[in-house]
Amino acid sequence: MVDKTLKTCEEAVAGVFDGATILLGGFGDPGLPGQILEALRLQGARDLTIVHNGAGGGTHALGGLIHDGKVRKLIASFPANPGNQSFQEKYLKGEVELEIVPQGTLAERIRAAGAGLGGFFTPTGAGTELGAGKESRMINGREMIFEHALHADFAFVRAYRGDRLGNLNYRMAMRNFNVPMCTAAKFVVAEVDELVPVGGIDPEDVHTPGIFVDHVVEVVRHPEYLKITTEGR
Amino acid sequence: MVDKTLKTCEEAVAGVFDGATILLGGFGDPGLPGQILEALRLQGARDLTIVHNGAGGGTHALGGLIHDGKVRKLIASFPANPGNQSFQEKYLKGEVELEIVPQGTLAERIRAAGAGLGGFFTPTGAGTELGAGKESRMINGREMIFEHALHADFAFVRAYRGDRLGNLNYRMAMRNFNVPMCTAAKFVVAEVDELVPVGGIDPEDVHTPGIFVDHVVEVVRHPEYLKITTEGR
Amino acid sequence: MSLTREGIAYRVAQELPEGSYVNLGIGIPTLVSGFIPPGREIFFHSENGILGMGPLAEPGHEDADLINAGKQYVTLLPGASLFDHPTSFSMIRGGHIDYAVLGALEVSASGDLANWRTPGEKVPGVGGAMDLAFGVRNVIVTMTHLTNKGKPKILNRCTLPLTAPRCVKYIFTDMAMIEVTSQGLLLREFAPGLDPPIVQSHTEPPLHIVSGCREMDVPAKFHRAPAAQATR
Amino acid sequence: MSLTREGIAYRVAQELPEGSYVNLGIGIPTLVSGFIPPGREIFFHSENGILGMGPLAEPGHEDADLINAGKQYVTLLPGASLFDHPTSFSMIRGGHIDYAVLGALEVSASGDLANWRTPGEKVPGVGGAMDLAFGVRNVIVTMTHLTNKGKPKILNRCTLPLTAPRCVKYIFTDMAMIEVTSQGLLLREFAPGLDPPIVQSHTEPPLHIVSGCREMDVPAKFHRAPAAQATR
Repeated sequence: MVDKTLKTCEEAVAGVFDGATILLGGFGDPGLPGQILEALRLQGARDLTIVHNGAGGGTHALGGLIHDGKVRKLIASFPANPGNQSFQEKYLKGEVELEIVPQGTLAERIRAAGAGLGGFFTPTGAGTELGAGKESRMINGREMIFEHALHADFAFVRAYRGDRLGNLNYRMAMRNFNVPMCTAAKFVVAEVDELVPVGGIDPEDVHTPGIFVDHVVEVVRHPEYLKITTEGR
Repeated sequence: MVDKTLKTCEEAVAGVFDGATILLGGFGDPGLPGQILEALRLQGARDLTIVHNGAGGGTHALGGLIHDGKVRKLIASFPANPGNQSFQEKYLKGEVELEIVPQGTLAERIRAAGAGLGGFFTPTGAGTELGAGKESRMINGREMIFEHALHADFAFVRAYRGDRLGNLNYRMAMRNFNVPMCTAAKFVVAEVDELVPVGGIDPEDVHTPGIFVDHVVEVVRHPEYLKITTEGR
Repeated sequence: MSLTREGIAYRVAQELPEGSYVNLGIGIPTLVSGFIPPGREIFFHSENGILGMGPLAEPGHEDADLINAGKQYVTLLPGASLFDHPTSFSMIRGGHIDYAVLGALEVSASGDLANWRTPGEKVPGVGGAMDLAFGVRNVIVTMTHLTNKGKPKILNRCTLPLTAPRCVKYIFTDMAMIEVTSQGLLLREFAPGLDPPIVQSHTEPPLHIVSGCREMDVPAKFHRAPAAQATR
Repeated sequence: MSLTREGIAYRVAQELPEGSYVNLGIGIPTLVSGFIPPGREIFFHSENGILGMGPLAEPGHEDADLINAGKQYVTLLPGASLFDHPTSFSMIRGGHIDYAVLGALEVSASGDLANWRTPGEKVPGVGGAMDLAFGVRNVIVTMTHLTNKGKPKILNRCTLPLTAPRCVKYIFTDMAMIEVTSQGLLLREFAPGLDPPIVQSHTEPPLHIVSGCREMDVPAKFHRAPAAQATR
């Protein structure tokens, strides 16, 4: 019997090696794998390249990973939030490299990797600082720039429900980057609120089919997020 | 109050002009807008370019449109089914032009158009007859060819449920080409089994958000398909 | 006199037609949703995968999994839909969103927009700003007419890094409503108590005053005395 | 002796490991799902947006909205999922499908596959064949070893238009199981009653006989007498 479930987040991150590239899911808290991130922080791998929309907040989760000096490079669209002290300090000291990618381009580059495409032409960024130096051409009367597919070694996401086959279901705004990220890495683990029996997710409601997922681990949400959730912010 | 519903399929096709390019949804019967197709056949527009996975069967629906000489060009992945007499006759007489596109490339070209991309590099077809003459390059050690986005004037699809805002829900294997096709045309109409009140489709279950859809029309399924369905084939 | 931030948002809200799909940026744009005329159906989009957003969630009624792109807890209206980032940015880049209402640091006479890198900012962040500026059919800019040092933000040429060239269609400020066209900037409306020459004196490129140029129709509670303006 | 079509399918079915994601083409490949050893969990994919397909629907129990890529009414197993074409072909082209079992007209010594244009065919049609051949990690070909005119289908070089170059990993025929490697074709198994020299005599490129090359383990009911073979 196929069983992709793991018992702990430690198992989820055990294979992460120095220098690995990691797709980190979530936009804000929804979809962010907070417990896997904490396990990754303890696991010890260094020189990581993290692909994530932002730069994490405070000193927990991604903020913690950066704070501990585990991150060599961040590929992000919006690392500029005032709450991102850990990143900002390291960045300004030159200890973390930054690649800024427009949010839609970031999502599409990840999707392209998962879809087996080499890259695509997009208008976003043409004629700007972020498009400078990139291959460009006119397509249908519009200047477009070439963007490469963005592959990774690992993807870590959070979903709402999962089963032993790796099928995932998200609720509300949890899908965000997680759907493409699950397709674009060699090793994919989802932490979920609830592990359900096979068939517990209706075939119409599977947002990430199990084919894209290596492992599923059921965990309670990171207390930092529960706190945030109930207190608002 | 926004109301995208139409009363008849005649209204859905009223604006189709000679020489228009039409994305025709469905893979086999699931998702095929059979009643809109019949209305299109009666509407009279000629020299149409039809984008569809196959070439239609028999002399109804797409087969009928081709049979009546309304189609100038077919862009398809698999028009070779033995049942496609109408197309085969016209094609062999040189009365219909054919562009063969691998099925995945066809879906992706349509998606690219809807996503505002100019095109993409794919390995599919490189070094074959279908890749010949296309721009190619090595990406990550693999030969890839450039494929353009495929835009259209109209898209006609079938969904299961729809609401007055244009939100669509499909069941089973109805999503197929319909999801990308709704995004890639200037004017999009869906025929649906059931028109439901706003809120009748759960936000999690909307497969095609209303932003992509201009009109929705509730119709009973084409009798040819009901027959096929109950009799099997 | 000029307009308060709410006044700018109020004026923009009147402009959005029934049935339009709208993305609101952070800052003044966020306020726009509060001023949509009753009964007018507008669909608000959020980059992180929501169409059909309702108001912010009431305290104590937040859903932990439902935030907008500004990380605020929001609600859904009936007929809303949820989706992933690639789909969300297909809506934006594919030209499906009708209006993006964005803040700006500078706008040029030809509609170039600069709103992603502030001067002196140490850590850059673009978010979805470029995708919106490049992809949305009607880009509406809302901003104060002048910087907090009193300098014009509407310039012959942007000095800050561009978000997108030639993308802005309309500029709504506390002083004026200006349309960007290939023939130049058209002054369509001015704030109550101002007049076209005053607006021009605070605007670097020449303004073409349209026939029918008029005072903005914004309720008095959103007007601001010059003194208040000066202190901002 | 050689194998029936069912025999080829039976042999392939034994090869698919627990938990693998598999796309079956039309013809002999379709038969493979019927021979998966009991208790082995395999996930069958269909190009039109299904993962986790079960057997064909019983007559009278068809669902009008649920067909496979061959337009047959099918069923879903628990844990199945449904999706659109872009997602389905992301699975294929993105290398997520473990095995594609495809029919073939010709296979070359270097693993080139020709299966989309039959000689003399008037209307071409490629369907998902190229995406599968280019995208799937392990492309398994199932076919009769010889054309119906008795000519080898395994050739030094394909004569028909290619579906994809250098894509085939394993060839299962009624006579043999052959692995395609960068060192050439490895004969791993031969049909009951045959031997390596006989297989070689029906194969254009040289076969390297692996140590441990053995007779196929396929039940007797799937064996076919030489006479029957000759008439095919």
